[in-house]
Amino acid sequence: MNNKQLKTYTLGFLGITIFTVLLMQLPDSIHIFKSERAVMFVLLLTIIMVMLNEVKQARISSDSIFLRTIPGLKAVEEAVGRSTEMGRPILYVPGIMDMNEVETVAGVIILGHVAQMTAQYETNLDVPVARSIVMQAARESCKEAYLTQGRPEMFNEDMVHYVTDDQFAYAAGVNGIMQRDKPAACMYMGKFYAESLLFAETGNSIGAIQIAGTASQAQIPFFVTACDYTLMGEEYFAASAYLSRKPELIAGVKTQDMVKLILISFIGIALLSRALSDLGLTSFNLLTWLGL
Amino acid sequence: MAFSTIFGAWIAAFLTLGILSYLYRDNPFYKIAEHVFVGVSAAYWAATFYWTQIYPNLFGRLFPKDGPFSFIAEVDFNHEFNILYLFPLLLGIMMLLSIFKQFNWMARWGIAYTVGIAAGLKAYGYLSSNVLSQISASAVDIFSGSLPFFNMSGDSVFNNIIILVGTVSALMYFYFSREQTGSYGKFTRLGIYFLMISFGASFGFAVMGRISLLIGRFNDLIKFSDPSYNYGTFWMLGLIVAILAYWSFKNPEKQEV
Amino acid sequence: MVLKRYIPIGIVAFFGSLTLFGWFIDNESIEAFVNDDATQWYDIIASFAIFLGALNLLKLQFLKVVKRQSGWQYSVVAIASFFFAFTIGFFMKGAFFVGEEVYFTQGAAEQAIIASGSTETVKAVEWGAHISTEGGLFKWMFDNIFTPLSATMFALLAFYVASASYRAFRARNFEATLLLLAGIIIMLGRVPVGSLITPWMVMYLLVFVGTIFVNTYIRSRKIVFGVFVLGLVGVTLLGMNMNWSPTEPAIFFLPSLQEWIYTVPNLAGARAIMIGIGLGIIVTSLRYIFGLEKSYIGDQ
Amino acid sequence: MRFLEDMILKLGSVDRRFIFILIGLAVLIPLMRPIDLPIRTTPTTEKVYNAIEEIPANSKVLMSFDYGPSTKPEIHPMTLGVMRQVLRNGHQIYITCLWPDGLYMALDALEEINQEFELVEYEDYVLLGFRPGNEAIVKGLASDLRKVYTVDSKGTMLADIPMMEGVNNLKDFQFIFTGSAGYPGTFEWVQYGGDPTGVPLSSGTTSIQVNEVMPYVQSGQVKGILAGMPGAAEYESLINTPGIAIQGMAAQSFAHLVIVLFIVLGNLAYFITERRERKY
Repeated sequence: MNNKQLKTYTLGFLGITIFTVLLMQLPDSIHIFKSERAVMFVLLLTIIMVMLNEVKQARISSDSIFLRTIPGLKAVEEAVGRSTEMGRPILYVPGIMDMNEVETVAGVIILGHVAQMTAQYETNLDVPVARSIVMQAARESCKEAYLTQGRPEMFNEDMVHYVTDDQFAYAAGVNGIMQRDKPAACMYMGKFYAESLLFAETGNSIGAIQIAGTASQAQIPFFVTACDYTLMGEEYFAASAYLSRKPELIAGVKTQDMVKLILISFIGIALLSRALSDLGLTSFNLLTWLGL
Repeated sequence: MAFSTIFGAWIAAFLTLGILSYLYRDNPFYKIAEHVFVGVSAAYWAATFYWTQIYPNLFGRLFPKDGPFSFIAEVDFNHEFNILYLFPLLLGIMMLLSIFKQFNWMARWGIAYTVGIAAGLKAYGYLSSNVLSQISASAVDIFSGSLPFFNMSGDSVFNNIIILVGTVSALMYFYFSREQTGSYGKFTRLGIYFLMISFGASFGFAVMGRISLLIGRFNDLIKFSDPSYNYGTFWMLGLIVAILAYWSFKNPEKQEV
Repeated sequence: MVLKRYIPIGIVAFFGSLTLFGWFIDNESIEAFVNDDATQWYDIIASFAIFLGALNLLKLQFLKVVKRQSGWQYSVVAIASFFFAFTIGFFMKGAFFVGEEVYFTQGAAEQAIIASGSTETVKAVEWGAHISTEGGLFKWMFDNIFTPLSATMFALLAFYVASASYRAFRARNFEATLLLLAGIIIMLGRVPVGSLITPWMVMYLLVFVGTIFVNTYIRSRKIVFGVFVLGLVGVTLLGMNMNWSPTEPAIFFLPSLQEWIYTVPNLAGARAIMIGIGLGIIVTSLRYIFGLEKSYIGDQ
Repeated sequence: MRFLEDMILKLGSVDRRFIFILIGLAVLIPLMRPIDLPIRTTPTTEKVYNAIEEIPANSKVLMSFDYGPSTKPEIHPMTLGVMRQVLRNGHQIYITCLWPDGLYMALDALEEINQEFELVEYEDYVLLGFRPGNEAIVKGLASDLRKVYTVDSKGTMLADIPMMEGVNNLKDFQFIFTGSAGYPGTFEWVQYGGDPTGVPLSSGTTSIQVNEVMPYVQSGQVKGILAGMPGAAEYESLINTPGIAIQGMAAQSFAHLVIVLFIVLGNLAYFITERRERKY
C-alpha cells in the first residue's frame, strides 16, 4: 500500500461519494437511484475501482507480485505427481451445486488448472458431477486445458460424467467410485453441504491424499479435521490466481487484501466514533449516521 | 394396513439396511441400494424439475389461456403471456443440442447466462449481509458503560474486546500480501487459534445434529418391525445378515492398502 | 467465432452487471427481473439441462453393461430404477380419486367403485399435480424409496462424525488442542448429561490433568504426589469457604462454558470467515462479470 | 501401570467399525428403553420463545417449512412446537415451503396438530405450498405475495380465502418462523425477508448451521435460534409438551459420551506413544 496507491484510492473514493450524492439528489421525475442503498453502492464502486486499478498495475508492472504461501495449493502438484507414480486416477469433485453458485464456477476453473497438470503427467482424471450445466462447463474447462498442453488426444469427454442431481445419491455414487477405483488423490473444490464428511471419511479410509477447498462455512471444520489440506473460505477464491499466476487474477487477490485493510480501518474509525459518542463527547455516531 | 404401505415399508427397511451395511464394508447390498438411489433420484429430479419449472413457469407463460400461442397449447397457471420467456426456451434447447459434438459450443450460452446472474445476485447478497452488517457489528460497544465488565452468557465489555481482537486477527490470517513471520506472524497465529475454536465448536454442534438423524432412522426401523408391518425389519435384517455373512466368507476382506 | 466466443462473454457481462446494479436502480421492470425472472430463467435452463445429464448417466451405465465391465449387474439395476421412476414421473398419473379415496391405477379405482357400488366417478389428478398428490404413486415412490435412502445416507454421518472426531481430535499441537477442547466442551455442554457434570468434578479433573502434565516433566514421585494432593485440598477449601452451589463457578460449569465459547470466540472466528468469504465472492463475481476469467466457457 | 498403558494403547487405535457398533448401540438402547434427563434451557432458545410470546394478539404468523425428510428428526419437533405455541396464543398461520419436500413435512405437521386443535382450514391456517425459485420466492414475497402465490396448495384462488384479505406482502405478517435445513433457508430469509421488511424473524435449524447463523442472532437480525434436536427439546420443555425431541435426548447424551470417551482414549494413547518414542 504505497502512498501513490493511497492517493489514487482516496481520490477515487471521494469521486464515488460525490457521484452517489449527486445520484441521490436527482429530481423525482428521473429518480432512478435507490438512495436507501447508497452505502452499499459506494462500497461496491470502491471495490470495483480498487480492482480495476490493481489489474492495470499488474499488467504494466513486470516484477512478479508477492503472495504468501498457501500449503494446500502447493500440495495439488504433489498429489498429481503421487497419483502418477502409483498409476491410480485422480478424483475431482466440483461440489454439489450448480453454476449459479460462484463457488462452483471457481471449482470448475480450478479443475482446468488440475487438468493441465494431469495432461502433463499423463494421469487419468475422473470428474463425477451432480449438475448437467456443471458437466458441460467442466468439459469446456478440461478440453481447454488438454489443448493448451498440446495433448488433445488424451481428452475424452466421459472423464467428466453426470451422476445425479440429488445430494445424497451423488454422495453414495461418489463413495462407490472411491471404493472401487481407489483414486490416489481426491480433490473437493466447490460448494458442499452435509455430504462433505461422507467424501472425506471414505477418502481417508482408502488412504488417498485429500485436498479440499470450499467457502461453505459450515463444512470447513469437517474438511479441516478429515482432509490433509483445506483451502478455507477466502483462500479457496485465491486458488485460481495462485495456480495460474496470471497478473490480472493476482490483482484480484490484491484487491481482496486492499479492501480488507479498508474495512479494518473502517472498524477502527467506527469504534472510535462510537466510543466518543458513548462517552458523551459528541452526539455524532458514524454507524447510526450511515444507517448501519 | 393397505398392501402398498406394507410393501413400501419392506422396501424402505431393505434400502435402509442396505445403506447401513456400508459401515461394515462395500458389499453387494450397498451397491444395489446405491445404484437404485442413483437411478431413481436422477429420474425423480428430472420429473420434479419438469413439472415444477418447465411446465408451469415456461409453458405457463408462453401458452397461457387465450394467449397468442393458445392455438398450439394452453397451460393455465394464470400467468400473463411474457414474450421474454422465449430467451430461456432458446438457451434450454441449445443446452440440449450441445449433446452433439458439433453443437458442443451451444452449451456456452446457457453456462454464460447462469454464471452472469450468479455473479450479480450473489455479489450483492454477500456484500450486504456478510460484509457490511458483520463489519458494522464488529464495531462493538466497549465504552458505553451500559455493559458489565464480565458476564458468562450475556454481552459484556470483556467479551466484546475478545470478539473484536478475534475477528481482526482471524481476518488478518486471510491477508495474502505478506508472509506470516515475526510479530505479524504471532498476530495471525492468534487468528488461527480463534478459527480453530470456531471449527471445534461447529464440529461439536455437528455431532449433535448427526446423532439425531440416526435417531430418526432407528425410529423408522423400529416402526417397521411392528406386527402391523408383518415384522418387515426383522425379515430384511435376517435376509441381509445371512447373505452378507456368506458373501464375506466367500470374498475375505483384502487388507486395505 | 462471434457465436462461440464473444456472445457468451457478452451474456455474462450484460446479465452480470444487470443483476448486480439492478439492486440500485429504482425501475419496475428491472426490479421484477432481478427479483423473480433472473432465477426463474436459470431454473428453466437447468430443467432442460437435467435431461442431458440423465442421458449421459444412461449412456455410461449402458456401456458398462454392454462391455460386461466389473459390476455391470449393478448398472442394470441403475438403468431399471431410472426407467421405473421415469415412467412414474412422466407417463403415469398414479393418482385416481374416487371421492376421498386415492388409487394408483384407473383399473383399481373402477374396481373399487364396482365393489363398493358407490355412484362416484373416477377423477384423475391433473398432470403436474400428480407428483405432489398425497397417496399418489409418485408420492409412494418418494416415501418408500427416495426418503429412506437419502435419510439413511445422511444418518451415516452419525457414525462418520464419531470416527472422524476420534481420529482427528488428537492434541498434536496447540491449535489441534483448541479444536479438541472447543469440540468436547460444546458436545458435553449442549446435552442434558452435561449439566450433571458439576464444576467441582471439572476442577478435580483439571487438577488430575495438571499433575499428569507436571509428571511428564518432573521425575520424582514425591513432588508429583504432593502437587496432586495440594491441588485437591486447595480446590476443596476454596470451594467450601466460597460455598459454591453445584452450578458455580460458571467458568467450569459445562453448559455455561459452552454458551460462552459459542457466543464469543466462536463468533469472532465465524465472523472473520464470513467477511473473508463475502470479499472472496464479491471480487470473484466481479472477475467473471469483467471477463477476466472465462475458462468455464473455453478461452480459445 | 504398564498393563494399563498397553490396554489404553490398544483402545486408542481400535478399528473404526468398533466405534460404529458402540454408536449404534448408544443410540438404539435408549430408544428401546426411554430414560428422561433434566432439560436446561439456553438463552438462544428462550429468545425464540419470548419473541413468539411477544407477538401482538391474534396476528398473522408466516411459517416456512424449508427442510426435507432427511432432516425431519431435528426440525419437525421445532415446527410442531412453534405451531402449538402460535395456535395457543390465538394467531393465524400461513405456511410456505421453499423446499419441494417441505410440502409433505407441512402436511404431516398439520395432520398431527389437527388431533390436538380442531383447526379450520382457511380460518386458522392456510397451506400456500411449495414454489420453486429459492431466494427469488422470498424476494417475491417481500415485494408482492400475490405474484408468487396465485393459488394455495389445494388450488383454491387466494381471493376465495377469507384469511388472505389484506395480505399482500411480508410486511402484513407480524412474525416469521423458518424451520430450515440448508439452502434455501435461514440465510435467504434474513437477507431477502427479515432485513428488508423489518418483520421479526426466528429460525430453527439443524445443529450444523447454528455456527453460520450465530452472527445474525448476535446482531439481532434473527430473534434467537432453536439449535438442532437439543434446541427442540429445550423448546418442548418451555411450552411443556414433551415430544420426540425430549425422548431423543437420552440417545443423544449417550452417543456424545461414547464419542468423548473415545476422543479421550485416543489422546491418552497418543500421549503414551509420544512419551515412549521420546524415551527410546
